Amino acid sequence: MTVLSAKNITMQFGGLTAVDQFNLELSANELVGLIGPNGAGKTTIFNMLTGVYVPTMGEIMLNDQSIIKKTPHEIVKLGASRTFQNIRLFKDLTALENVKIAYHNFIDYNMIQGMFRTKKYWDEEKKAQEECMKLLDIFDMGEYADTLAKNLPYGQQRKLEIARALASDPKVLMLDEPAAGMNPNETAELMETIHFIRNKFDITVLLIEHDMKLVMGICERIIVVDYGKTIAEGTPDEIKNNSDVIRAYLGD
Amino acid sequence: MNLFLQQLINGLNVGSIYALIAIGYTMVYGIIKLINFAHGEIMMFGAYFAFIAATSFHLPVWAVLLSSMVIMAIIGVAIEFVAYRPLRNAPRLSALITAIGVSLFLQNLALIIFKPDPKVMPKIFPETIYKLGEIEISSTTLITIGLSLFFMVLLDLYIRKTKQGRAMRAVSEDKDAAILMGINVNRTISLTFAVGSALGALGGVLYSVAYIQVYPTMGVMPGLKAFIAAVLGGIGIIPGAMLGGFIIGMVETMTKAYLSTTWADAIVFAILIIVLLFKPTGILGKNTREKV
Amino acid sequence: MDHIKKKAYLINTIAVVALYLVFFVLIQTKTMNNYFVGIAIMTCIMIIMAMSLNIVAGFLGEMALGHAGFMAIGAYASASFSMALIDSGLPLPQLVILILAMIVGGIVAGIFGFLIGTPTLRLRGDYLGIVTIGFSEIIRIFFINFGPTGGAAGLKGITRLVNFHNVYWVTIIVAFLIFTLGRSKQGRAIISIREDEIAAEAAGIPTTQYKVLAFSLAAFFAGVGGALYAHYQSFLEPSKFGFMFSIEMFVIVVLGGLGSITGSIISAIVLTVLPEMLRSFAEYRLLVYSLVLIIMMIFRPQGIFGRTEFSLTAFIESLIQRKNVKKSIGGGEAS
Amino acid sequence: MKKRVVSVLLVVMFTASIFAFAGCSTSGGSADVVKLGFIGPMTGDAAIYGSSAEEGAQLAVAEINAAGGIDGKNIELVAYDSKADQTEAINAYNRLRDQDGVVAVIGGTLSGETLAMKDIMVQDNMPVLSPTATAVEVTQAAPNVFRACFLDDYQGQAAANFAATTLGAKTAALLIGTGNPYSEGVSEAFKAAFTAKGGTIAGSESYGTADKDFSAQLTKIKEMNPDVVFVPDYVQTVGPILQKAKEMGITAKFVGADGWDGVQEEYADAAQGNYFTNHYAADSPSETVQNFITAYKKEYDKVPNSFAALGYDAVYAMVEAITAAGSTDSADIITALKATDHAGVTGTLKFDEEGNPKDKEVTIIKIDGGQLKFDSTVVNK
Repeated sequence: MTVLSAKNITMQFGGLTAVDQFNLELSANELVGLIGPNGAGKTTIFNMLTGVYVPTMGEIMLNDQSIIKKTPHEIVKLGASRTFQNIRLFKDLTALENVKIAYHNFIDYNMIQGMFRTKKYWDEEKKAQEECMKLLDIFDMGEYADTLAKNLPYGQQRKLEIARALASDPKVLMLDEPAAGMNPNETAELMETIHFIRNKFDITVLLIEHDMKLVMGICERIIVVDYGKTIAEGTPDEIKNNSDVIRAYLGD
Repeated sequence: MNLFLQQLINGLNVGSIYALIAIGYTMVYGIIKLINFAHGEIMMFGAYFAFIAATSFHLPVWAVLLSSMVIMAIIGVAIEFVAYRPLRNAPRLSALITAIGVSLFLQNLALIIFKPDPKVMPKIFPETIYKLGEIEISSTTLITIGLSLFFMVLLDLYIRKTKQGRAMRAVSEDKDAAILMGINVNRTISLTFAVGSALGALGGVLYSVAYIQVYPTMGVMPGLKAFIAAVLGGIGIIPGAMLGGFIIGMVETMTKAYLSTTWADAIVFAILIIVLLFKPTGILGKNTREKV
Repeated sequence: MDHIKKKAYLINTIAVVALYLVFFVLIQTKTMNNYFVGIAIMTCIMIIMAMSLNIVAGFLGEMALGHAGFMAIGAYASASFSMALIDSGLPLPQLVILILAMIVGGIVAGIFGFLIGTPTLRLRGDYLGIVTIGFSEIIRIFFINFGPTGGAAGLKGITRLVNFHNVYWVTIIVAFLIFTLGRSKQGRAIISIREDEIAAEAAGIPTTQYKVLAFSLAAFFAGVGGALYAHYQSFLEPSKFGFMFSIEMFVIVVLGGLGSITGSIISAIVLTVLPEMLRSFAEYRLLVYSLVLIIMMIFRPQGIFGRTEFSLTAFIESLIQRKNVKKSIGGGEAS
Repeated sequence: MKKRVVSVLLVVMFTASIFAFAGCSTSGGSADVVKLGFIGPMTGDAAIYGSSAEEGAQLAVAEINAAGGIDGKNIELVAYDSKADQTEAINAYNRLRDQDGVVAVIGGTLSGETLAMKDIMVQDNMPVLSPTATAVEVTQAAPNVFRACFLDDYQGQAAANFAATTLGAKTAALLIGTGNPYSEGVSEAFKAAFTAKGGTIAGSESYGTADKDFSAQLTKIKEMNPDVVFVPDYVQTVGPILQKAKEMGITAKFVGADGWDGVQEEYADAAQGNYFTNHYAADSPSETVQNFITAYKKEYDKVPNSFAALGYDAVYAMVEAITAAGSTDSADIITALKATDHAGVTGTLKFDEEGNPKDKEVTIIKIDGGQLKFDSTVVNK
């Protein structure tokens, strides 16, 4: 079953075509890697898929619903969430608050109830507290719940961002270079975590990565883009031996 | 038609002064991202020094202008050093509050030193009225517009052609990169304050000559208008400030002439709001998208 | 509500009531004369204004320099309403009239906050700042030219309904509501926009909606403050609601610490009482005031409290703990 | 730890301020000093009005004290800045009453601040004599509030009568400061009276309180080509207007109101040959006037304006009332004030039932060669 599909999406900035007729189909519970040299247009694709940019052309469907011209938060509600290449946490808030903010849509009380602190407020806040703590515990971050995000170690910040993305209960999780800046040990741990959450939450994962080891190690399918176009697609083994890919990475 | 041309000249006259003052706002903003609320007071003190130079020391015109500009350049640098430099890495709003504090301080200092009574600025420029058909232009108006334009061109050359000018542009573009390039950032910022304050002082002198008065709160309204002009043109962009100054001056005069005098200020603000809604970074501002 | 929270509620309630009783006794025994009561009332109103501005400046993190405009709308709307209500001859108790007037003032200001906020919140930072100045100036010029509310000469004959007792409790209620707002899901959403707007969107927060909400709420409470002001002064002049008044409120908020409600409260008290204490310095007092501003900002740029709140419970606990520490040291010496 | 220090400090500050509140109780007037309060703007845009009136008032106090005070008791004028702000004015008034224990108040200087304080003043039954607040409502329903100046409409009417009758003007243009109740009030009265006399209003232009550029308005007025231009505002606004009008070659006569007083000093050339209504004439042979002008010049090294003259008269009238009352009791002073008959710089001050000056003469002044010349007097009936 297709969860997320993009058909011929194109993004032009002025005269520059950053992404040219890109196609994508993600099935349920898949783990797909999106790779390509610097400036190939990977992040632009992400931005289109998550509503940050509106594609110049093309169609994107999430769970059989078009998400073209939908705002990022609407797309989150429809079931796709993401992380950022350069970590974007709410730095002056605690880890727990970071997660609670993304849990927003599942807390059910209105502003008046919140300001006057009715019973509903206390009940819902208690539920949110428990659920978000559970999520942090999955990432072994329970002990950091009350630490300000900016004071967390780098690896924990990356993990917190993934936890936050999961808090909105997505069908598709998009990770933008989750291993950037990590050492091999941390990367290995991250690989395990990604695998684990894919199975635990039964979701589709799309990830952009530079670290070939990580991509080759966990992805079932890999898409390679260069100059905004797909140049290859296939299993890790197929990609490894694809001459176009080698050329793109190493030059002629 | 003649009436219209006459009003056009009125507008140019006000606009050129706003433009001069707006440059100071925009230069400081460009380089340290601070709205220097005290700029209106710099202008006011500039006018007072010119007043003193002209009445107590009877200096010739060029010396009146020059002394006021030099003194205010020094004071501008001093203000930056004492009040703004310690806050360079503080949250921007704190620096803004400091600027408001400096503005209040200077205003009340002037009130104590010079008393609230408006002083009448002597006519430091020779007074004649030129007739162009039905239109009358006083020499003061011509000199005001001429001097403003002269200094704007001079500033433009300075910024584009000299080493210090290039350093200013570099620092306002990217402070960290400028440091790496071996630019003395502190000195460049001081220089910016000096130039901005000197032009502000000139604006103050011209303003006080045109409206013949010098008083402690004289900087508030033109300061606010010039600030609006700077934002309208795209704050941080020097040609933008000039353009904004002329637009505000013109709009203000034309509104008073043809629409409503009571609503003139409201209309100026309304135009600013409308422009910003369509062009959120001002007329000459570049729309920068935050990188995701 | 768990045990700790109950304790916090209890302590804070006791403190609020105790403070009120202190004032009550001082006023009843005339130890505190009308001069001080007047300052206390004005301080409470400024606290409300600062706290409401904190919703936009502190929680949402936007530079709003036109708060006086919303206060003016609230003041004029509530005054017109209460004057009409009293003229209609309905035998309502004064407190009821005041409450209704506050609600009217708040709602009208809130509606304007919504109308102004919707288009302008696309702008950011300094640009938003100047647009808010623009709107509040337009509002002021409107009232100068608007005949039915007295124009430039001002609106006269508003019944004085505000006294220290009602303004104190209104302030407490508003403080409570804004404090709880900051800790509700709506408040968290607003704060997340301050922290990182793009990340907030990506976390599923409808940022535009919450920005407008924050703006409208701030305007609502500003309107309530304006209503109190109108019914304390009994006379309204458009010139009061100028640019400098907005700046004054903004200064209070930044000085107290952006996002800190207790900071706003302390700062509003200091900055309202300070100029009064300096009154005998005549023309030097604004000089001193501005120097204090500059010096405080240089030495404490994040404001008195930064983003944290002063917690009475934590404070009491820290006092008790210190006592315990002292005891143990003392015990050590004895042995 | 640091945080705790800060919080302890804050709590200390907070409690201290509460104690400060409680601690300062009324100091009251000491036995040998009679305290009068004064309220007016001394900082901000309107600073000049408050400080001028205060200077006049202080001068009167100094003279009275030198002459032996009230029954041997010295007078002290406690002056507070209102910043032209209603809240400040109320605080200042409360402080005068509670902290300083003044027996009467000279003020407020501006109409707005006086109206803001009026309610409380009435409640307290405080004897109040405003030197310069001209708005009609200031004395309405306030048996304890009096004023020394004539009202806006009284003056506007006088100016219109003068323009139409003496100057024989058929058309008039108005230049009004919007946002300035004084300018608006006088203009309204002028308009009505001038039309009633058969004149035509060629048009009216206006400017905001902070405006300094009048070229657009004056360009239009020049086009209207009226016989007189009526500009009721204060010197610092009128001066530049006259100057600009002269530069632009407008030949119409300019007529103004008491706010013009002092225009001959700095703007003699521009004001040459124009007229305004005033409270007194500086070249009046009256000894009171001449003494006042000499003393003021000596004390402050400048020429007094009408604010100063009214402040001066207000103190004298108030002191006379206190002396007549023989006590500092509010009710007694108010009763005595009602019977005031004081020959001051600005003419004879008597009050009508409302507390406004009765049948006060309006003096028409002509500016001639840098001097204020007495032209005529007008009494509106």
